[in-house]
Amino acid sequence: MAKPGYILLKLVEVGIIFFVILTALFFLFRLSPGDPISKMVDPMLTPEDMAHLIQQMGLDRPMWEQYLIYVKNFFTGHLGVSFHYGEPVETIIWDKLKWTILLFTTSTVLAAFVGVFLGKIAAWHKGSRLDNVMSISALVCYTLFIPWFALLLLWILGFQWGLFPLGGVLTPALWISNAPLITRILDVLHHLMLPLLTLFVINLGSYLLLMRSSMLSVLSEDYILTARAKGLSEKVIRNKHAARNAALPVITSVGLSLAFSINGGALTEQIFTWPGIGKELIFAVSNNDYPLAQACFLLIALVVLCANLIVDLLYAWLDPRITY
Amino acid sequence: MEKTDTKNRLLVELKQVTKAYAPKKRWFVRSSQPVLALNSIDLGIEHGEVFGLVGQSGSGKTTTGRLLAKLESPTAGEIYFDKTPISQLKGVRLKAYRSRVQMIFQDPYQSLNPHLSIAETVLEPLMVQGIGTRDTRMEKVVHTLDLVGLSPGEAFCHRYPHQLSGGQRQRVAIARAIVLEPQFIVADEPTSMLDATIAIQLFKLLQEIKETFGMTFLFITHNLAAARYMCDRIAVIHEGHIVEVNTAENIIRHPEHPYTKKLIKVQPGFKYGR
Amino acid sequence: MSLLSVENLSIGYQTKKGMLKAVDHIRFDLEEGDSLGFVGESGCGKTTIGMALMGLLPENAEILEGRIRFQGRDLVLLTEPQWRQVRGAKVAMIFQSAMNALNPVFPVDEQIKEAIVTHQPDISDADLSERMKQLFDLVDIPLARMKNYPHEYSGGMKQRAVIAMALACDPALIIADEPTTALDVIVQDQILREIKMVQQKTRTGLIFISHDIAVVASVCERICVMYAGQIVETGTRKEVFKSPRHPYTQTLLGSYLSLDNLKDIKVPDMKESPDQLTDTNECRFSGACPSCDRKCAGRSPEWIEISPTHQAFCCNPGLIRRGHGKN
Amino acid sequence: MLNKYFMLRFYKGWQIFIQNPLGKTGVIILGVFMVMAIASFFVPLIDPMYDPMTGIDPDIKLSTGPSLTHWLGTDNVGRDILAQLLEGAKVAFVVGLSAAFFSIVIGTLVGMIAGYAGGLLDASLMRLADIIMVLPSLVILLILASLFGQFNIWIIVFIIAIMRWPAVSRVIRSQTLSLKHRPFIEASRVAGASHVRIIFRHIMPNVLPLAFLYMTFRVTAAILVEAALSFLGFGDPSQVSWGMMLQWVWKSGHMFQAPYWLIPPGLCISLLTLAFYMLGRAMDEVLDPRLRKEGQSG
Repeated sequence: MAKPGYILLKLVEVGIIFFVILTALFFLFRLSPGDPISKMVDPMLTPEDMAHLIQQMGLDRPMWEQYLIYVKNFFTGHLGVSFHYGEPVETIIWDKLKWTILLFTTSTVLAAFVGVFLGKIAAWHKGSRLDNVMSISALVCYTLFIPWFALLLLWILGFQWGLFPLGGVLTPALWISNAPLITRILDVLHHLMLPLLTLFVINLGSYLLLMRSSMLSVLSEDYILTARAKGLSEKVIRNKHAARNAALPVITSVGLSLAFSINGGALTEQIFTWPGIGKELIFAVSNNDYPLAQACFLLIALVVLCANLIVDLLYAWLDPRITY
Repeated sequence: MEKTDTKNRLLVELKQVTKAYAPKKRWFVRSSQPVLALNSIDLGIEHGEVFGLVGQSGSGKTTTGRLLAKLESPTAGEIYFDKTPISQLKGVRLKAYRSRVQMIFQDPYQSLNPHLSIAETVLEPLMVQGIGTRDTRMEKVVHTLDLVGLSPGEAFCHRYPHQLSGGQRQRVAIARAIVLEPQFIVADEPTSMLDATIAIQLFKLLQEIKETFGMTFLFITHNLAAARYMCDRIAVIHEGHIVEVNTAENIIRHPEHPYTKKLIKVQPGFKYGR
Repeated sequence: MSLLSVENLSIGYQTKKGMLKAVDHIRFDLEEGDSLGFVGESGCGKTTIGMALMGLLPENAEILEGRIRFQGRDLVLLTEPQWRQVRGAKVAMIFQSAMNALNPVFPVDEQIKEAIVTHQPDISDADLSERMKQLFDLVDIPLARMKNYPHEYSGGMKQRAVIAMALACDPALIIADEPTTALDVIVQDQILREIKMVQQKTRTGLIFISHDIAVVASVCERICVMYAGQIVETGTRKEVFKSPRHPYTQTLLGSYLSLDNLKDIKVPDMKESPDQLTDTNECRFSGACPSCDRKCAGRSPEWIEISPTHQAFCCNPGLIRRGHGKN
Repeated sequence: MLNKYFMLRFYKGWQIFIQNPLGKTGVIILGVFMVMAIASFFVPLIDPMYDPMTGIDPDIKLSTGPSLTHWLGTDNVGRDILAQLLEGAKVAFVVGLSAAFFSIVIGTLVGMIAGYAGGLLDASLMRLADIIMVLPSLVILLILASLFGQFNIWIIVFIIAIMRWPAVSRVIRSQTLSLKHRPFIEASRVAGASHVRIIFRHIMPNVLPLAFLYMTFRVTAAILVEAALSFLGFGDPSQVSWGMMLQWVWKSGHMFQAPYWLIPPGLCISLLTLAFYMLGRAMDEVLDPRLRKEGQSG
């Protein structure tokens, strides 16, 4: 379905929002106490390297020139050099991004599918025991304190029962030993299980509750009555006529709740030492590695915006009423 | 008594009034052409008459009423009230205009604030216009409620809208509109959401009010029969154009415009055959 | 034997204040190919009757007593799977709010096909598309618009599509519940003609529900006037409109503004709407009745026959037989 | 503003609410935490040893399990866990309620003004809301903490409030939009009422129930964010909170050894947020007319 005008409009929107965030971040760095050079340039460097960096970032220029150089540097991919790693931050974060995306997409997609399915069932049997059990469990999942839940999983499933590794993303020995690809993939999956389970449970609750209430409001629509009047079976009404309409607002909320899941994602990565962007950000912030923190933040903002864009496009594709 | 020509007896006059609605903007960009609700209409309403404006949904009839109540402003053209142009009214003069022109809305279930008691609802125009003292205002409210058939007025004062039927709510809305004793009332489909037996009683009430206060009415409706029952003159509006203006009897008996003819033909009635 | 025969039907709603009798001991018959109109004001129970005939009463409603005999079986006794065989196939409904009666995310033709395929699972593709063509021709929607989504239709076209959906399986009975209320008079006129034409062409039984007496008069041969859950007068179109006998029918006709009866307008003095919570045999209209005298109080109304086709439900046989009320 | 109809609705709503099992459970759990928060003021008075921050049991230098003097045990420097838990309840209430209150006030005002004014003001405010809404609040707090150093609890509360008003203002705005063209508002305009009068006399009473509903959800969010921040070590260092207790247990490496220390703080956070959320859900059912619709014939 071609809706080029709509897609273009959304792209422009995302571009503008990102630019605002980029600008806000620049001024935050300049407004905070301490001079920008000590924030962006590692004091441990040799004087020549320092001079080079200062020159590259324009830190000795007036504010507005610094801003222009900052924007230019961002688009050419020069985000500074990490204090801790002593490497350009862009190379560090690209490496981390894939792990975050792996964890995020799997948990979100899984939770969305299961949540939508269960929410549909719960709404259909509104007021029954099944509905009560599911809704209350979903509420509990939704309000669980993520680090605590993660620590409990780690303690019980990882430490006590020894089912899963206590952290990291792969077993070093396996990777040095040149094992076959399938073993390596299984190894990553093994490490993935606990963080995935954490994020899945947390997200599941919100999707289930959303789908349930969306489904309830769709079930009171007139076209459901029409479907009944046609003599359609309850299953067809539920799965075809109600669920499809009810899932639309849930898709929108996936985008809106992304900020929420990012919070959870960072905490989960931190506890399971999953080498993603979230953990890197917390590390950078704890160690005053400003260039790294800034880059992580911008990348997270970009990921959130892109995910929102994808969600919007998905919505436009599924809802025939949206035309531009 | 000096002889007055028609022009001087006009209370309300619309001159080439156009109203265009801009489509929604996103990021300050318009995506399509504006919609013309009213396309350069001319209309005159005389002192003391009930003027009917008949049209289908989307014809611009409600827009006309809203322009007169100054809920919206015309895109082009000018509206004269008592020979004064109203588009530039501001501050004190706008407030004075508001005390002279009131409106009755369509939906009795949405035209009263559920959080205000009946007395508070009818009191509000007096309060914002700063008329009377606390006691005289209350007296006026009770009196007005009696007048619209909610008697005894004291008994209704402390009730809330959810305790009233649709017909009673619409009576409260009428009381709110007449409590300032305005010169001109815009009644926008005041009975279209009510049952026929209730509607006819409200029509009677409006006629009584008109006779008591000598107000001028703009009666907006989709129902030609109701317009004929209520009005002295009728204008038929179609897609933003006034297609025909005439006395009520002449519009029905000798329609000239094809649209009016069609409207009369499809009006449901008891034609027993096919 | 008649197509539909409703005997002694009572339906109640469970509310916080108690059982509200929305339909109270209703009886009527409908012959094959005949049309029957129900007219009454809001809250009189006319929509509830329509829903009961479709087996689609809301959860808090309950059929208290009575029978609905349709094609020889009692619909009241049907189980849900049995109902699904009837709904859409033998009894179909045209709903009040056509604007929302179509599912926004499916094309119109798909939604109509669905109705056919559900009841004739082994229909061939060729037969199906042939049937679709017939239906769209019948309701005057251009075939090119078949695959459009509902939001691309105008209000009138949506209502036509809903009519086509109701006709899809060639039902023996169609229930139309205020099918034109949301439409402009010009479109309303077209849709009413449409319904009447289709009904006569297909010889389908029609039950037409409306608050607008004139609309009912333009479609139906026979009329039932309802008040507070009861039928108060029934007769042919001519009988009810030319010589209404029940005081309520007279009030209703007297307050109806149409272009041809301005002189006959009588402004009623109606008071509170009746209390449908208490179970009583007394006349429900007595509180608002212009002809009610003291003799009525405490008496139960009964059916009074004016002609074999024309009856009224009142306590005052003299009044009914005499005709025009007090005057 | 708090007129008779409001009180009537409140009373009726409360009756439906308290019959709702979710609402009842929520109120009971909240009651327990309330008692805990109040108790926190008295515990240090019994013995300075029970001060949550500085009260170190001289006999214990290690983390020990529950005993008669320390019902839930002590942490690795000998501080009483129960006392810390009670103190945490107080902090959670203060943080949750005040952050929620501020964000509701901002969100309601912005929503009403944007919805009522429309035009450019509406567009700019809502775009701003959109931008803030997509930003993860914890990540923002982390970045700010790294730039400005450790925050005290009130600055954290303030930042959470600033991060969390957009969702509220969106809801209030759409409610205001639907109210704005209701005849009763327009009738008030036709009578000559000022914008301020219309906003506060006609719109506000109609959006307040919704604002209260959102307040319960905001409380939940605020408590979770503050706890997460403390857990990561960026909380107010002068204030014991549940999140900080979890940080201590984790950082000191006791998480696999001292379940009596690991379980209570997290359980408290989860239960308190659950209680507020239950309250919100129950209120939602009270406010949602769809769920109360009674069958009506037509």
